[in-house]
Amino acid sequence: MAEAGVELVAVTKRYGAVTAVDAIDLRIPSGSYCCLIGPSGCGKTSTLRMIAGHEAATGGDVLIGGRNVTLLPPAQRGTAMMFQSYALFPHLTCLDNVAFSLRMRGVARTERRRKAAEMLERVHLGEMAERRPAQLSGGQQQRVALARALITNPSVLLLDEPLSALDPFLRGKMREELKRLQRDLGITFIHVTHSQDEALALSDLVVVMERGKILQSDAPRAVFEKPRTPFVARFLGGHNILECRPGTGGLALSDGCAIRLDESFTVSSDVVRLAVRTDRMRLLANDQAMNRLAGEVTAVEYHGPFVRVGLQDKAGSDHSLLLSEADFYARPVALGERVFAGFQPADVHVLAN
Amino acid sequence: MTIETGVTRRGLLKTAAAVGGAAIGSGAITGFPTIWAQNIKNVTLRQFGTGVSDVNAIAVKCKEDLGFTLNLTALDSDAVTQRAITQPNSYDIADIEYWICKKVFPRSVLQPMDTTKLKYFDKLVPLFITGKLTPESVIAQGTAPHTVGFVEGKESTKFSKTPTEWLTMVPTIYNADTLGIRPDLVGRPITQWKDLADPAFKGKASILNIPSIGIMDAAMVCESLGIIKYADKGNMTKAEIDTTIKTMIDLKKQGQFRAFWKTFDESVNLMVSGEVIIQSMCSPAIAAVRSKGVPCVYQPLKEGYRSWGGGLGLAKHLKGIELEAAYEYINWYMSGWVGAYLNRQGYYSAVLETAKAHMEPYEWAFWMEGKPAEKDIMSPEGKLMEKAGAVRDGGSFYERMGHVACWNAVMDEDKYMIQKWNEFIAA
Amino acid sequence: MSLPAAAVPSGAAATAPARGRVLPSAMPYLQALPLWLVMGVFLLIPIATIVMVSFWEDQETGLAPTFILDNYRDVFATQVTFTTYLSTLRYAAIVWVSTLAIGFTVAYVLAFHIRSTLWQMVLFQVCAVPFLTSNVIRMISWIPFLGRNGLLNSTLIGLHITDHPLEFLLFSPFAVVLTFVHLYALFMVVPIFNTMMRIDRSLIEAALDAGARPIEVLRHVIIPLSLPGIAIGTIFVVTLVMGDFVTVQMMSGGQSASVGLLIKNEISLLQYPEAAAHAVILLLTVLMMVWAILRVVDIRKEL
Amino acid sequence: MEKSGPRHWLLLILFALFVIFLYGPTLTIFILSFQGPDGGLTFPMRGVSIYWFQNLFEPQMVGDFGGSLERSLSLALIAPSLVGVALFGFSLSYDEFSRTIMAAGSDNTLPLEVFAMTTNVTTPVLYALGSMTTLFSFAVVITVTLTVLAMRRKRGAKLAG
Repeated sequence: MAEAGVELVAVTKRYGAVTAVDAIDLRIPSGSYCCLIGPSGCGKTSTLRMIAGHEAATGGDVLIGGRNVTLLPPAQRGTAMMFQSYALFPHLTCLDNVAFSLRMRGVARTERRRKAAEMLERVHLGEMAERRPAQLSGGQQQRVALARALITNPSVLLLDEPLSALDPFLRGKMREELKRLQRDLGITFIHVTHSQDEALALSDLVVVMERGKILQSDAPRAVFEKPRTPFVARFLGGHNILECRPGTGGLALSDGCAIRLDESFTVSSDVVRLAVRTDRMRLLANDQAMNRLAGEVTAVEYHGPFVRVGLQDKAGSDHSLLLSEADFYARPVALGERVFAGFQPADVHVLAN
Repeated sequence: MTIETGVTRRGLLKTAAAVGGAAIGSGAITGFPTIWAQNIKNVTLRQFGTGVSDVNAIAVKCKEDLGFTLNLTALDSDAVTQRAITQPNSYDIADIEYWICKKVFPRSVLQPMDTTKLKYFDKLVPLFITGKLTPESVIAQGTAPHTVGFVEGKESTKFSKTPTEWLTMVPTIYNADTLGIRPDLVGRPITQWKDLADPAFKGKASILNIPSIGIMDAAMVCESLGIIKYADKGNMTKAEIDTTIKTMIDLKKQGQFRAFWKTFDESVNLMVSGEVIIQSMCSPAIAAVRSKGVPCVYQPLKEGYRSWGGGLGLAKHLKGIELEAAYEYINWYMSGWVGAYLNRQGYYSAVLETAKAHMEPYEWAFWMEGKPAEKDIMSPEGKLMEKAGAVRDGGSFYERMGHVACWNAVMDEDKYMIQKWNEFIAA
Repeated sequence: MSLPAAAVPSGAAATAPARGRVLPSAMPYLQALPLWLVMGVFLLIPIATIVMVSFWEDQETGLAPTFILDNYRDVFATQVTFTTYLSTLRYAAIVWVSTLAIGFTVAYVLAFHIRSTLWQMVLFQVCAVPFLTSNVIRMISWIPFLGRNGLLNSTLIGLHITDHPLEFLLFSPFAVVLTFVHLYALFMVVPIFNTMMRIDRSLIEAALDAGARPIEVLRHVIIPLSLPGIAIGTIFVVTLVMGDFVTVQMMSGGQSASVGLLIKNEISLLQYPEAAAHAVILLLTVLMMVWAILRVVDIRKEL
Repeated sequence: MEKSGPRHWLLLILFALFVIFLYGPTLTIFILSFQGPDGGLTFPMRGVSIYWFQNLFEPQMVGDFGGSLERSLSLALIAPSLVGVALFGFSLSYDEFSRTIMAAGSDNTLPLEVFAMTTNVTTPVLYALGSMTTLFSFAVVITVTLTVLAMRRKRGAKLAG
């Protein structure tokens, strides 16, 4: 199996007047697990389909393993795709579904059936070989689809929202399985999802897209800790966004509270947006002059290990605090109470506009 | 017009049965003539038949003259037979051919007609009474109308060999068919039925594909070819049927026929379009071809004509005021206007005298006497049919109807005949 | 055609126990009753009548309700029955192959090669409009087109492609087949188009992804998944052709036989029992063909 | 599926040929229905006029189509079109004429009327009827399509707004 990285150079997709993907550049290292994430309509699926070859790029180049595949049909790209609906052939048995691409490649019947059976064993569906897809559960269908995609030893596996049709329990199990498989096979996985959890849990590389552009591509921890823009911060969640203005001696919130931070920054506009992780904020006993947020409690949610407290500041923006169970019950707050939340300068991250 | 006239005695047929019928008829009417005349306008008579005589103009004129509504349905002869037998309640008056009558009447769907109530019975062409046009005539082969024209009594369905006071159908329309040709395309004189089988017309000949009529055409051809001599073309033996069909199959296999026609319109179109240049045809179809500016001749042949006739029968279910209306309608039908209408189309009406009264002398001379047209001859719709000076093919009424070789017929072996005919078509 | 009836009771059975009425077991039958009544009155009773009459005896004055096998014996005794069935089956086969090829192609183009649903709709209607014109008119409109002096021959002669009119165009088996195809092609297009529109487009991408060439996509994905539509279209076309007598008679110029024509000729001379016997055999033949089609293809998904 | 390239165009051409095949005879009868009063059912054309279309709507002429158009034609044609379905049923109902002959009661239905025409009408009035039917069907289809389009646009506008 050829290890291959994927590289997109100024790849563009236009449908008539609508630009779905706008000249994106992206380099996915060989053998990595990459998640494309973004709201619906952001261009992530189009990007995936252009890599697969099911969609012709309007402009730019797609390189796989250093080879320009922009004009090649899907089967010659060394990729395999797993479809959101699984796209199993309803008229074929599981075994024949898995053996389909071998058949297209002219592999002899006994040989391809043997290989397909092996692959089915690998996804623990050996005994379902002679069943039709309609006779399988959703999770089983997905594993057949996975087996079918993998049978040609692709160097890149493309997954279009593979877990969206599963229930939460199965989703978790499947997630683990995907990750283990990727590690075992050592090939590149490119996985489209709209779930932040999935992206953070699975990937080596998270690519956040919006309106046909890549906003940020980074390791999951980097993306989460240092979102580049307010959109990324909001989309990934777990961040409170504070709007500040440059004042005398630094930044200040609209209520005048000064903000101190460790990061250096350059002021490029009137408004500076800061991100502070929800789990890095603490409720204060009293007001303090610096690095605090004032607001009214709008929600208290018990989540087991932690409690989420929702705040609304004077300007009407909503924020959240994730407090450990112990912290919260040490000093509980009630709905409607006016409270102050403090944070450390080291936890303040400056966002680009 | 009311029906008191039905009471008039006739000299020709006086049997005991007539008295009862007349009594019922007159008794019903005389009491309430005014109310009667009122009510009869609400009657709707449903008539069905082949297209030739079920023309809308007749319904319109009927409404005008009699006040009641005539609802016409035109079908092909197969469908007519079916409807007559299987849906006797769907019609009041059946306009059918005599050979169909032979199949229909025994099935008790029609009621015999009381001749004493028919105003013009005396004036019917004798062909329908005795089978002879003139006293010297020979009775033609086949289902001659007079053989199925009468039944033995009021309730009988058994045909009478001699005239009685109970008529199965009132004859209305008849004619003699022969070969129609395109004189511009055949290129030689046509004199006999066997000319249809001339290899010179290979792929350009046609015959009728209604089995019981087509077999008669085929018989005319076979006899003319000298292959066979029939005892009665209208009632062949199995062997005769075999020979006839075999001859036809041979002709078909040699590619003699372009097509077989089944409806009036098909025969006209085959001729007009030049697909066929010689085929068995009826006189008005030939007129229709000519009216489109295409030369076409009704060709009298040595062996004579194949003739057909049709009439009106009363549905069994008719009674009371509707029955009276039906009689009134039939009397009106024979009173001349319709006869003239049919004559002008090239058919013959069964009551010549009244039709003559409704035609111009020059028309009568042209259509019935075979004389050159003094003026342009117009169709009932006012379309030019023949220019002044033209002479009708086949000559006068007597020349045509006097040379009938056979009538359209139903044979005793008709089951076998159909089987063989199907063989012919499938060959 | 009895499939919808079978579908109803089973559907009703699924809902009835949940209701838990007094007579839960009778409910499905009760619900299906109107359908059975309709089927009984308009289908079973007429057919039963035909079967019954086929054993009756034909007499001058009408039908005699007896039980004789003569009518069937007559049917099988003659060579013409076999030649006619052969000829009708040949028409059915040729027309089936032609309408299938045309119908499949047309449906395929509509379903997979027309970009917008609007255009799909418009073009589908364009195909459907001629079918709103009377079959008889559409049939006879071929005659001036194909005739000796018809539009086609004039054009061919005008273009010097031929110097004498082509006679085989009209009143020939060719004309019969052509007219059948013209009359019934839509009966193939519609069901196939229907099934094709239901094919998940990602299946085709999956096949391409697996390295299938377009022809292989057709063979391994589109054709197998269109089979129910093909089967329904086949049933339509085959039954229509098998039962026809008007088209064969008009377009062959009466020179070709069909089973329907055979029956019609018998009816025209009021030989009802013989006609009934023929009809029963034709019905059985067609039913067997339909049964064979249903054995091969499961069309329940479509109904 | 690829929607360009030679195969795509070949298929579109095949489709176009099918449409021509469908409309060829209709075109023939359309032309023939414009013959003069002497016209027949076949070529060559005899004169050019709209005589047969007028004829179609005049009562009292050959075969009363004025009446039957009002009764059966309008019902049979317009009702299903309004409902919008019944393509099969309607098309088949024409074919039913053979069965109608066997089974119909005393009222004349359109199939019977048409059949009667083929039996004894040798004039292009039959073609005029066919042409009218086709044109009428077209009008209905166009109207329906435009309506659907308008509705779609409206809904689109609503969504956008």
